[in-house]
Amino acid sequence: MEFVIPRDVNLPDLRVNIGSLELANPVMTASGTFGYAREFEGLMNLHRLGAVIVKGISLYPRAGNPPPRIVETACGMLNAIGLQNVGVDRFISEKMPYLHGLNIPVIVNILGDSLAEYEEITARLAGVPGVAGIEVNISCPNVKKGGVAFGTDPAMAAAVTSSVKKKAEVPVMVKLSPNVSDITVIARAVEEAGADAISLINTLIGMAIHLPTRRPALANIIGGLSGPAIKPVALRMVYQVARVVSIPVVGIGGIESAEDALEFMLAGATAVQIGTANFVNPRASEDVLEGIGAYARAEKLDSIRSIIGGLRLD
Amino acid sequence: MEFVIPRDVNLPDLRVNIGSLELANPVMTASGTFGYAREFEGLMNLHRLGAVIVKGISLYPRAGNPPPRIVETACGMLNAIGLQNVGVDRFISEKMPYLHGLNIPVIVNILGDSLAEYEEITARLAGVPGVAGIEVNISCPNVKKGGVAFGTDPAMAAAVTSSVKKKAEVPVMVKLSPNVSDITVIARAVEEAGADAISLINTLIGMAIHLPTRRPALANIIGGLSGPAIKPVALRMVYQVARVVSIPVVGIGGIESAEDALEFMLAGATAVQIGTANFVNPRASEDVLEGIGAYARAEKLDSIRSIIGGLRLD
Amino acid sequence: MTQYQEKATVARIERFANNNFRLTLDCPQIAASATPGQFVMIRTGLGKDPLLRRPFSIHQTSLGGRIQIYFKVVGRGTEILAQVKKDQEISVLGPLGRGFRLNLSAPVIFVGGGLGIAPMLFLAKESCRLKRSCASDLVLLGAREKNELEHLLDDFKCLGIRLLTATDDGSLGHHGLVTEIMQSVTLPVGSTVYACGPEPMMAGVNKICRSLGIPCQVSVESVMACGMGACLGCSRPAKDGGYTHVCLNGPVYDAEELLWSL
Amino acid sequence: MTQYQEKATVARIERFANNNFRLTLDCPQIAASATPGQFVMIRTGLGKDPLLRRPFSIHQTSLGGRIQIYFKVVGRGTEILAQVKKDQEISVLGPLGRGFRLNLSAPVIFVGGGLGIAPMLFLAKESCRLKRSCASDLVLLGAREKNELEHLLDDFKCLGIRLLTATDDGSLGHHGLVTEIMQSVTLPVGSTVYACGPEPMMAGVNKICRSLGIPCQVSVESVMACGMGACLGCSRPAKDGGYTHVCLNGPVYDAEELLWSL
Ligand SMILES: Cc1cc2nc3c(=O)[nH]c(=O)nc-3n(C[C@H](O)[C@H](O)[C@H](O)COP(=O)(O)OP(=O)(O)OC[C@H]3O[C@@H](n4cnc5c(N)ncnc54)[C@H](O)[C@@H]3O)c2cc1C
Ligand SMILES: Cc1cc2nc3c(=O)[nH]c(=O)nc-3n(C[C@H](O)[C@H](O)[C@H](O)COP(=O)(O)OP(=O)(O)OC[C@H]3O[C@@H](n4cnc5c(N)ncnc54)[C@H](O)[C@@H]3O)c2cc1C
Ligand SMILES: Cc1cc2nc3c(=O)[nH]c(=O)nc-3n(C[C@H](O)[C@H](O)[C@H](O)COP(=O)(O)O)c2cc1C
Ligand SMILES: Cc1cc2nc3c(=O)[nH]c(=O)nc-3n(C[C@H](O)[C@H](O)[C@H](O)COP(=O)(O)O)c2cc1C
Ligand code: FES
Ligand code: FES
Repeated sequence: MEFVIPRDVNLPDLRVNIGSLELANPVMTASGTFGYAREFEGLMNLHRLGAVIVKGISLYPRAGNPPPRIVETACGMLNAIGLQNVGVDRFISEKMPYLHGLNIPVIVNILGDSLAEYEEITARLAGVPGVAGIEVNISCPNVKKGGVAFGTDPAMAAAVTSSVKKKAEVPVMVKLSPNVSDITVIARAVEEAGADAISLINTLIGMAIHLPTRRPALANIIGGLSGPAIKPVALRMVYQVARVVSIPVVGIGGIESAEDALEFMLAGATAVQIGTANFVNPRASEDVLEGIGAYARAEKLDSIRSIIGGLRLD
Repeated sequence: MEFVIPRDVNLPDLRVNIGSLELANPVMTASGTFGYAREFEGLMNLHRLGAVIVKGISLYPRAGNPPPRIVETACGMLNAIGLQNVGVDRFISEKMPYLHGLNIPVIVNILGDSLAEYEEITARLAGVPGVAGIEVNISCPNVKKGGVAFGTDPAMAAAVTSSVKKKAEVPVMVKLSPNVSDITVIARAVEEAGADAISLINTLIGMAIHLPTRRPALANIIGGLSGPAIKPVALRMVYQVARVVSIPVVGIGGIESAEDALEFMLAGATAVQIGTANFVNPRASEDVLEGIGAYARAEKLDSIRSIIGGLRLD
Repeated sequence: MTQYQEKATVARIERFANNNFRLTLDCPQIAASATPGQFVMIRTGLGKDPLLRRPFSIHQTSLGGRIQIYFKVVGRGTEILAQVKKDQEISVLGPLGRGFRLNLSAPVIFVGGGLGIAPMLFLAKESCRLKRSCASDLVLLGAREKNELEHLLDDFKCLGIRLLTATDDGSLGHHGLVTEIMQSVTLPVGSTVYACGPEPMMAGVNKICRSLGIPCQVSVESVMACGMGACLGCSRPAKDGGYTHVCLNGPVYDAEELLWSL
Repeated sequence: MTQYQEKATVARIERFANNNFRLTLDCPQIAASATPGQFVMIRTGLGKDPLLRRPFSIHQTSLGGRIQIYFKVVGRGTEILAQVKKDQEISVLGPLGRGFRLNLSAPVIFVGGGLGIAPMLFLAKESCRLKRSCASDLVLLGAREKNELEHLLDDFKCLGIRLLTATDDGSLGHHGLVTEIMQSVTLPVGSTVYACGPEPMMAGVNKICRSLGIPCQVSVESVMACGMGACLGCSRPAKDGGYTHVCLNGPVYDAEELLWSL
């Protein structure tokens, strides 16, 4: 799929490739933290994004969890949204037209509770104008397997990947769960199953308690931890995974600034996703993008690609 | 083993039991964050501690890692001390006499790179005056098993536990690593292997990069994340483990205040350990202890034990 | 409905009783486009902790490009906010949410309880400015005690609307709840009620309105991360069985759309 | 060696050139027990981020129970610290570490570079107070430029010790490094050298002292979490092949105990 990528010669070359998908720059928005992009149109220039990743889509609409769904923690937040979304059909009819009009790569984050569901969603997204890639959220419970998350078992993770690849007409990026003993095992499994790229990390499972009421702060009791607090864990996992796979790795976790993003790229990330930071600063992704450009200029880099995995270990 | 536990009738009853070991209160200091206690003698009243847990001890002295060993992160810190310690023999001869003199339970945190080493350390600690308990750090790499951490495999975790139990004359508390897919599996394994208590969490594995130099912030590249940032993960794991084991659970992770400690107790912890907070406020453990007492008084609790696992879920 | 992220300068800080504060902020774009019932998300500090913005109703706007927020210190964020210095810059995002739908032909009753009085001033001012006459309108304000109300009264009085107050301790006006006043006075036929305050108060107001068969709009709260529809964190159960998102569909609702426990 | 955690009141804030600041803090217990070369750990904020205390050498103490620190803004913590207000309370832990071992019989040379000048003032004052005569003593101060030095000179001058300065840009004193002055002057026989500054400077000073066969004490830095021997984070390779802990065994060492790259 082709995009008109502005290549201003005065600007540093920020282009990166995620499989066959070329991005104008390495900055994407993380699923579930950027709505369907339209929410941000008045607050930043959406057309500058390397790619936009939308809220996770399931086969059928999901109502999500009862409130409270979010609670703030030290340098982070817990969320238990419950994967609320409009379902793939309404997504295609109601949300894609606007997204397509942005003329930037749209990567659709998908989720399911069975292999069949992942496969069916992918099939329905095939050929939809504007869909440039699919990000597979494997942190969801596998109903058939007693609710164990697909992402915590190499075999299940591989199975989801192949199911999606079978039907996908665009690059497939598999998004890993950090709640595992050895992230490299899962990463290798999805690479062998045909993933075109790997993104990580999804949220760490956490919990908060409201002492005055002696109740869980979230109605769902447990939730996903995100924000600056998890950045060290995310950076470590990106570093570990980038060393064992040969497909592009996309870094996610607590990225607020260009410095954060550049650290992930040094650790081996080809691109990054901005999540929770969008809530604090709606133009965080644009700020990160500008900061990366300024860095490339200051360091006189021919291309931002030259720092990917450039961590100095000597 | 008997301790003279002051039981002032005007004070609320804060006593808790860790296996056969009775503590005057639920507040302990976390291994590696309180030196050998003496460092704090001028800054707080050591005699009030529920128990003191000393820096991890190995069979032979360890020099530890080259600097930098620590770096601050968002609401937390990474450390790669490299388990530097004086070795069990010098610990017994040089450190225990002072610790014994404090007349509070001393729990010795031990580590090894083989089952034999864990067993031998335990044997040497047997009968040493003042040693009231042993905390087994299973987050260390198993050299024989290619360096996989004992704590990430149920069988290895159980094996370490039984080796230690074989030689231990005091209650054995096994300290779990949070870097696993399912903490309850490990918890059940060590309980079946005879652990008298479980403490969690140890640090999350993380990494930081110093952008100006493009180098890892730690000489060891990766390190252990601690502090308020990890509290939500710790609280979640304590909650999960307390529901599946019948032995006492000791909560650790980002505890800075009495409120934090009480939240861990509501989640199911019988006691807590104060770690990184000791660096920020050397009398943090005493402050937490006083705060718990004040809460018990304000809430008119007959005993602090009544709130253990008292999280309201209705 | 355009929104702005502005670096607002703190123009004035007023400290009232019981840890209540009123801040006057210079943020021309937000001030110019705000309507009554809308809110702003404010970054209380610049560090990473506390991380999230905090939502506050717009208490007043001025033609001079200023807005006011009226808040109580209840936790970390509001504690930091209470310590801002004059001329300090803070990041304000807004205006956000759906405000009150003004009924310019009917007699209106404004009911504000505690911090819920915050949006009522902006609403009453706009209503008076746009309506042909406010003669048959009524403002009902409730609080715990006198000193939580008195410093706000002048702003309402100068609108020339009939004003009644209630305090829990009887230190000012009716000794009891605003809902009790609401029942004691005879509301003009065909009136519309706007309310904001503690949940029980709004539930009570709604109950009265239902019994009188008159429309009632309420402004409700919810925990929020983004305030702009991006996180789906601010869900609240709706009458229809699904969830509504307070930052997008609210914070102002027809009371009938929501579930009330009373 | 007792240590204290004191709530210190900020008595005075001085802002110098190039983001250098000097704070005067009221902390009687620490002031009374501190010796030259020791340091304090300061909590820059009360929140959870930045989490750890920051180490600073004690620049001066007063009989009035005050201490001074002299620091440069280089990151988050020092940036916050530079914004403290007069009379604000901050938590100070100290005095920490092993200071300089004073040689009261020998002629002494004090060498301070950049922020390394901080501990030198306290040391020079104590040395002058205790020695029979400072006639043959010498103070050598180096910095990038004039305005980084001038405001500190009076404090040293009033001690009546011979003072020589060097600046990288030649705007004050010798155009170059302090180590160059050190080589140009003939040091009295049997003198002792105390130095604090950038690693290359201390390495250079040590090299000169080795060649002259005179003793040299240096104050070094390291990242620190606790500052009191509890975390083992502040390790630095020692001559003997092992590690030394700067907060306990240091920050002042006989230069010979350490490894130098020059
Ligand atoms: C649309 C909107 C408009 C608002 N307008 C105003 C206004 O005009 N004036 C005003 O004063 N406030 C207003 N609020 C409320 C205000 O946003 C909060 O008071 C503020 O966010 C508190 O932040 P904090 O950091 O100080 O407190 P926090 O530390 O965030 O805690 C806030 C309070 O909530 C309680 N709490 C936290 N978590 C839970 C839980 N899980 N269960 C039960 N209680 C919990 C805490 O005990 C504490 O008392 C508004 C809220 C919304 C959504
Ligand atoms: C015993 C002792 C005494 C001291 N006395 C003084 C004094 O009197 N005056 C004074 O100004 N300072 C003194 N310092 C240094 C001072 O403690 C630091 O400047 C301060 O802690 C910086 O904190 P910060 O949060 O502002 O900067 P941080 O954000 O912590 O970063 C500090 C600086 O170190 C750099 N840095 C961070 N991590 C790394 C890394 N991994 N590799 C390379 N560089 C890194 C950063 O780029 C930054 O420039 C002393 C230090 C010690 C140990
Ligand atoms: C409110 C919220 C909703 C999220 N929803 C999704 C989702 O639907 N699908 C998904 O793969 N990740 C989801 N995430 C995870 C983020 O995409 C991201 O992986 C994570 O938040 C870590 O990045 P951050 O620290 O920058 O936020 C969500 C995160 C948050 C905070
Ligand atoms: C500097 C440092 C050293 C530590 N050393 C040990 C150790 O030797 N053995 C051990 O079991 N845990 C060790 N820990 C982990 C702590 O005991 C504790 O489990 C962890 O820090 C989480 O608690 P906290 O967030 O309160 O610090 C260390 C932690 C820190 C910060
Ligand atoms: S607060 Fe984020 S969607 Fe409403
Ligand atoms: S800083 Fe903690 S031991 Fe030196």
